[in-house]
Amino acid sequence: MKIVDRRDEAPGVRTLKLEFQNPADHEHFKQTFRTGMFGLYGVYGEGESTFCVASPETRKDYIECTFRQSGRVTSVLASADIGDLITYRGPYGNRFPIENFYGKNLIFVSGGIALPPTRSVIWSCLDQREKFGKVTIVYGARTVADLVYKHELEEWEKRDDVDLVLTVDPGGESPDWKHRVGFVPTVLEQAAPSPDNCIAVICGPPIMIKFTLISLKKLGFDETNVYTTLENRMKCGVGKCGRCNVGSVYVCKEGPVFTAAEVSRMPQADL
Amino acid sequence: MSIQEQYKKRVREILSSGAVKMVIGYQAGTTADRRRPLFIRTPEEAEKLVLDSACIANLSGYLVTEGLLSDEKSVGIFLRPDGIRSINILAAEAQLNPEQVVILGFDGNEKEVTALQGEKAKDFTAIIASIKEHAPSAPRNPQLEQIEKMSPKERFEFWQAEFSRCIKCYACRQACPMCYCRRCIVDSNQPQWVNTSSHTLGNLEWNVVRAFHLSGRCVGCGNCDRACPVNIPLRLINAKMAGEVLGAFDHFAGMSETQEPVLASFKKDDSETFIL
Amino acid sequence: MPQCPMHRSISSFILKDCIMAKIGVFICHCGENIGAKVDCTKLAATMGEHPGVAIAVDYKYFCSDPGQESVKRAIRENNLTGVVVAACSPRMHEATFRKACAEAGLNPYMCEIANIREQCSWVHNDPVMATEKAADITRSMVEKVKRNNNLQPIEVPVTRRALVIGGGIAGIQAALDIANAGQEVVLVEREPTLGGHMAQLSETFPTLDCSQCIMTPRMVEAAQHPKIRLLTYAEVVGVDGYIGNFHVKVKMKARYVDTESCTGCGDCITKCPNKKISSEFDCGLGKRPAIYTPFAQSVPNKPIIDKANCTYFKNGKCKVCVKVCQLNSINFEMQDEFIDLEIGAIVVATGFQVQDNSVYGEYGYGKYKDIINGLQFERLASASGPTSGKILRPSDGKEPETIVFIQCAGSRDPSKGVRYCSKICCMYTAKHAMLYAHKVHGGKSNIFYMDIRAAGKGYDEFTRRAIEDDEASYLRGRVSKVWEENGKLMVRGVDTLLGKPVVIAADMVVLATAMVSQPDAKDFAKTIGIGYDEYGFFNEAHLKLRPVESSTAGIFLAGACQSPKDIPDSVAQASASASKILALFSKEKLEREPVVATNNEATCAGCWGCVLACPYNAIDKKDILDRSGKVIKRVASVNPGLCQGCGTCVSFCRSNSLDLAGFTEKQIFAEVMGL
Amino acid sequence: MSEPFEPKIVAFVCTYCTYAGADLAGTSRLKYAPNVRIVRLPCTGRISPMFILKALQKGADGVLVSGCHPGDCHFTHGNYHARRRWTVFRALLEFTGIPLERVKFSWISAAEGGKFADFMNSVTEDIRKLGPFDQYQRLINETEAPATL
Amino acid sequence: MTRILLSDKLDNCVARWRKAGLTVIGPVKKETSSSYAAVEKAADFDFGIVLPDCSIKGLFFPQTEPMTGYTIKKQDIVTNDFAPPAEKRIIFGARPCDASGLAIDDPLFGWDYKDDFWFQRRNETVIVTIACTKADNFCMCTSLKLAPDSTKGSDVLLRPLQNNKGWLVEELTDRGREAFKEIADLLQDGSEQAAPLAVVPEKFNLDACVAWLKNPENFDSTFWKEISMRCIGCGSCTFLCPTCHCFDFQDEGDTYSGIRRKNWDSCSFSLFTMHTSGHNPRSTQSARWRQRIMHKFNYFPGKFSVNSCSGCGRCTRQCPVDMGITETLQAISTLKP
Repeated sequence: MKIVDRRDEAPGVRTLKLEFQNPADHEHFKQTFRTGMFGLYGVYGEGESTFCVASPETRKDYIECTFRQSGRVTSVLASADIGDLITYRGPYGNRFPIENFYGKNLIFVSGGIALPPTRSVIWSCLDQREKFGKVTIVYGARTVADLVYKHELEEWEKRDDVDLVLTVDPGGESPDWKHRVGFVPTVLEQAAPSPDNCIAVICGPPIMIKFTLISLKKLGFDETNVYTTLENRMKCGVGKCGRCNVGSVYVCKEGPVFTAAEVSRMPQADL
Repeated sequence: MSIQEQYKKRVREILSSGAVKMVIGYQAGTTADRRRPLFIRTPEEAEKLVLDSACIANLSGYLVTEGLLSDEKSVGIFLRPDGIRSINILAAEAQLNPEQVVILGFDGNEKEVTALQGEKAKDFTAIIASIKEHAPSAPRNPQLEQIEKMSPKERFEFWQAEFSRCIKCYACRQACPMCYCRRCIVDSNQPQWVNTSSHTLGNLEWNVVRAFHLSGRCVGCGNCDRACPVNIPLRLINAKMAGEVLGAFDHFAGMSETQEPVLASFKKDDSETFIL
Repeated sequence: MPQCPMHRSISSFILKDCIMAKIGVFICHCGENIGAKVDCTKLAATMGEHPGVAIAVDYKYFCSDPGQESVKRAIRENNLTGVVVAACSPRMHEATFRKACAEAGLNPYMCEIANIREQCSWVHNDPVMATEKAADITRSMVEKVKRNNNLQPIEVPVTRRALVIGGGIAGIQAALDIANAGQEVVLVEREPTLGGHMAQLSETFPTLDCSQCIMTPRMVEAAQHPKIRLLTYAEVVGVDGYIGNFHVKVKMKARYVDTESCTGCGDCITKCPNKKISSEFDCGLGKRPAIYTPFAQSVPNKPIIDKANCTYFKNGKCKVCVKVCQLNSINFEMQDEFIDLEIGAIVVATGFQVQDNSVYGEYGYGKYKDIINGLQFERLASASGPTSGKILRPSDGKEPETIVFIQCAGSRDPSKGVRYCSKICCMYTAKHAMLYAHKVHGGKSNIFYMDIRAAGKGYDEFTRRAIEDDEASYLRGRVSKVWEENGKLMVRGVDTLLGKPVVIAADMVVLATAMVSQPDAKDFAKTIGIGYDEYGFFNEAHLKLRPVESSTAGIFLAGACQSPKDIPDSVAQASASASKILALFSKEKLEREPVVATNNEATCAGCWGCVLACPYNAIDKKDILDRSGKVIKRVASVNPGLCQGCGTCVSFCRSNSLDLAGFTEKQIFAEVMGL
Repeated sequence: MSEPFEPKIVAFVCTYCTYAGADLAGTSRLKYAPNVRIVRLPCTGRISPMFILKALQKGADGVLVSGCHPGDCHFTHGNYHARRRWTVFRALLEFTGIPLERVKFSWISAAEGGKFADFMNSVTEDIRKLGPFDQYQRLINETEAPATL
Repeated sequence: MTRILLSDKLDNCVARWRKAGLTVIGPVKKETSSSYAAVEKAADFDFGIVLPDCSIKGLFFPQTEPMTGYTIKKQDIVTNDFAPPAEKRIIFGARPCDASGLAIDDPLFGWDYKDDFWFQRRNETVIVTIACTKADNFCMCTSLKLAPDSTKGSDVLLRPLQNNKGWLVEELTDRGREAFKEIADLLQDGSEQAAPLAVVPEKFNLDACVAWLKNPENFDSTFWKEISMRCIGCGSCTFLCPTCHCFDFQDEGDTYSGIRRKNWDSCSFSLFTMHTSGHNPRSTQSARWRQRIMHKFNYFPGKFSVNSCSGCGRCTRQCPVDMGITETLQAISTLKP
């Protein structure tokens, strides 16, 4: 795929916008991609890395992916420039069943670098805004600098039809920070969204997910109405290589999207 | 009283007195000639202890298991002299505090074992010194001598044949008390110095690099050799390197807790006959 | 693609970081220097095909202004991410091109030089092979530069205090220049007095003014300067640290005389019973007592006890000096002391020695008293010398009627002496002949020479004066033997201009001895960490462009410790060193090359082998604490201020946690894989 | 093979001595065999045994390592450390059957342009005589061929 | 009436098969190690080996396998995919447990995306197993409800004759029958008795163990820590296992060309599941050992209806610290469900 745009989101975090070179591949993507799915992005000679497709299913002309530069592949991807080509296979995995969300209120809870998968769902919904009820987004990061998609956060903040709650961990605020300070689960509890007719989509580091699930339970959410996505380490993407296993679940095949009910049936320690 | 009973008694004593929080020893294994590591935490558990000539594994690697010694309590451990040397090296390389290690020393041959007097690693200095003393004249592995006699080409073929079996399971590394790195060089992939694939080139690179990293550090306990599921005679390489380091630098690994690593130190008059 | 195969490439899109890079390759013809052997046009075409190369061009001279401009333009126009200049050695123009890159907005460390001149076109005959090799070299550098990182210079604080080692004319000059600019100086001299060799000289060429008359005021000025701390009879025994932050250990040798209380009255010197000691200052031509000052104008003018020759130290009896000293300044219990100094920059001005002429057995030096070397002649001719300036034969005190001067006694002689020219002998021999002519009327000087090298302001005129006005007789040729016959020294040589052997009966023979490095120069160089050549002269960072800097940052050279020099050259170099140091001291912080080691604390196993291996003690042990302050693990941590970037730690590191910026594992891996 | 065998040799040198020595050979216009490719490093202390293995993997028929004479190291004692490392690594190579004639070590100072040129010639000549490093090439080929069994 | 293959005909069989273009593979002993390796003549076989060091798995799923290669020239990238090998093979003298292991892994490689490397090799390889008449202390096929004469995964089963002069031939699949057609004339009819099978005592009650494992409460049992305390996290058990199948992708190469390879990996390695963030779901060795046991006897059967263990016992036999599935399951048997 060809890199057509790139953007720095936060220190070490970059977004690439990719366009298909091969029409057949693009056609396949258009037909199969639904929000929540992931892909394997690679560079020959270095390897492949798994990230979700951060762009929504309502915009299928391109793929956006956001990643933190950490390993061998991501550091090469981070150095890629507009016009460069990278490999891609996918989309793999299951999806957020957003047609089941029609007519419902939505609350998105996300932390740090885990906003990209949530963002795919958010835009998928916002692009057909009329089909949904109230939309609330709770997003937090360690520090102000670590917040990703800052330009979109601004956009959401300005929209009347979206409630955006931003927070940073205590100590991570900057002098001009005018949003909340506190951990995401705490802030979520303060925002106290009503569980009635509401779907929650949460995504974040394992520890955040764990406490957010507790908070949502406290708020009265039913486990079947809470969706999350597990970002396990994956290599093959087709249910063979064994590393994404949680219990008998192959996250790459049967996930990465699960309801909290499904997650609670998994061996918690392996998450 | 047999040595096993003596030591059982001592294990009970040091556990009940609180001198140690745990003793690492041996117990009976799946078959008659096998011993498996045993972790004794109560005086009662000492009953399971077995100490005989089949106890050959060097258990010192368990001491550097993350967190075991972090509470500053002592741990008792059954060690042969090679194991005690491992403790010295681990201490010299700042991986553990030798004061926390209570050594239940023993030595012996294929038939019987005898007790070694001492408690802390430094109590065994004289024993280790005498082993060093005898090292140059000690009987050498006949296979090692045979390999040394080969032409380089034959040696190359020999090792290729051996290494070709390597399946890159890294059991040698895991079994080795000296391989304590948090991230092994093969797991470092920027750049990938060592090919992780188990083609013969990758196998050669891995085994050469491991042998290099063990040069001057290997005490010859044979853990790697025994761990290798495809029976590559890894001990030969390491024994050869130990001999080289002893010959070239008079360095015998694990002499003391303060011994400088051979490759991090130098003498201005080190031999350099090979340098043109 | 639903069956998107995990082990299949996917239609058309594949790439690797190498292609992602945009490297510019600039191939310099260096006139004919490269162009004649390496087919630069072909090389540019080859490199243009290389993955990741955005532009590859060749040009006559890239180091020229238009050349550099074209590089800058190419960087801007092509958005280059890295630059490889295939040209001369990086030791020549790396800095030039890095600067050019910086000016074009590219991080200077994204520029690498492929050396296709010194290591390719100049050394290979076959153009095909040379071109092939040039391609390999360039390709390998392209691969490296793809993995280069943007580096920022490191700032380190500067201790604004200079150390000058050596109190001869070079050292004094450097010290005064620095001190006069208002910076602190510590001047260390290992002899009991300042002065060095220049204080021993009689008159100086080409003006024939008295050496001591110009020297001693400088000595006094240095000693009394408020910004100069003078440490005589002291030696630098250890230098640690790095530019801006040296830690220097100086040994203050015991003088056995308390210089604080001593007034330099000299009573002890006159009363000392042991007066038969050969004077070093007079090159053995005079005598001195066991407690002495080297010469009358010594600075400091305080005596010192020569322990080896002092009767008290030898026999435990005497103490005459103690008795006569009314100030109780004599202290036989005195011990060597060590002092530590914090220093920002160092001038090494340790001077030279004259060669031991006894290697010339055929000349009879040491066998015949009247064969002396040039320095001894200086003492004879000096008004403060053993003969009060009269030229007298050491053997019998008579005025010599004929003197033979032998030039190049040691210099330019690979067999017994040194290969190089000592530079000053032609001049001082001419001077000696003139002084002799002025002092001994009718004295006849014969000078055997090889070439007269008198390049310098007023120098050739000076030698001509010796020949024309003072009738020195110059014979072009070598002396083969000197022997004694009837109280005369018979000198046999050859006059190559006449083409016949000559024998001259002389009263005195003066050898123009070679200048050589101090006998302990190599050890000293190792102590302070600078390079030296095969003769023991200290190496400059660059013979032409950085002639006053040593290879170690922050250590500068002045005077004859670097190579044979006359006084003007020594003084010039000393002033140059001083100005370099003043430039260094003009900033509070110093920018250093960011080629330093870094440690990945996440993967470091904390074995601390690197701590032992580091030659600069630049690696510390560091505890990683959790939030409650408990030690989670202990790792190594590199102090970038101390690190000099040798990389010894990197190749030691078993877990591959250490790396060296500028020469990272990734870069070298790529470089090797690119070959 | 009709063409004479031209060995491929990789040299790892320190920048302060041997690299400068090579420059001196250049400025002195000494001619030597063009088979050697130099990798410049700050110090011999930086030269890790991995470099040598990788050079062999890249098909080098010979490897040279060279730096400052003992005592002359710009970094005071990087070369002493390197010397130990080489002693050990050489023994290891020898024991695994990699012919030592293919891996050479030398001290060449910045002043020894002549020695550098001579060394390049002699090593090239030696390795040319030894012929290509077939044994190793076999291993390299194996990494490129698909496993069949 | 049964058909018999006599040992002295084996050399001829090998020659026939080889002539027919088959690579003949069998248990071979070389000095200190034994393996399944190619043979040229009957004498190369060593049927005395209880079990070769490594399982048969590597012949179908090699330790390292190139998948795709690439070559880069300027901006053009040429890739070439490695085809699954078309080589026809016959493995003569496989152990029933090893053959079972292949059958166990078939559904894994076949679900969702069908791994053609695996199946190409499976389809092109005839597996002739020899029922075990010898077993050692580590063998435990019976505990896994298999037997020394299991036919699972085999194309032909041979039973050693009592007189040790040959084998009774039991053709199981078309593939097997096809291969034995080549040597049909070398077989003979006979009424010899098969030698008694090896006695492999049942070491644990599999059903009880599985029940215990399936109880979610036991997931966090301290049992796991106790049992795996001496585990040093080497991968040998997983690498030797006939059914372990985890793998990794590894790119090898340089600027100009390279290969993407599939290499064995192991759930015993701490880096196996490490996230880029540094979070490791299975951060302790006990968690990794639990995963291995759970995967074999709970998760895998949950998905593919078969235990991922064929009872070869290699995990214990070669374990440097004498651990293994046997010990763990034996210990579990003694626990309350």
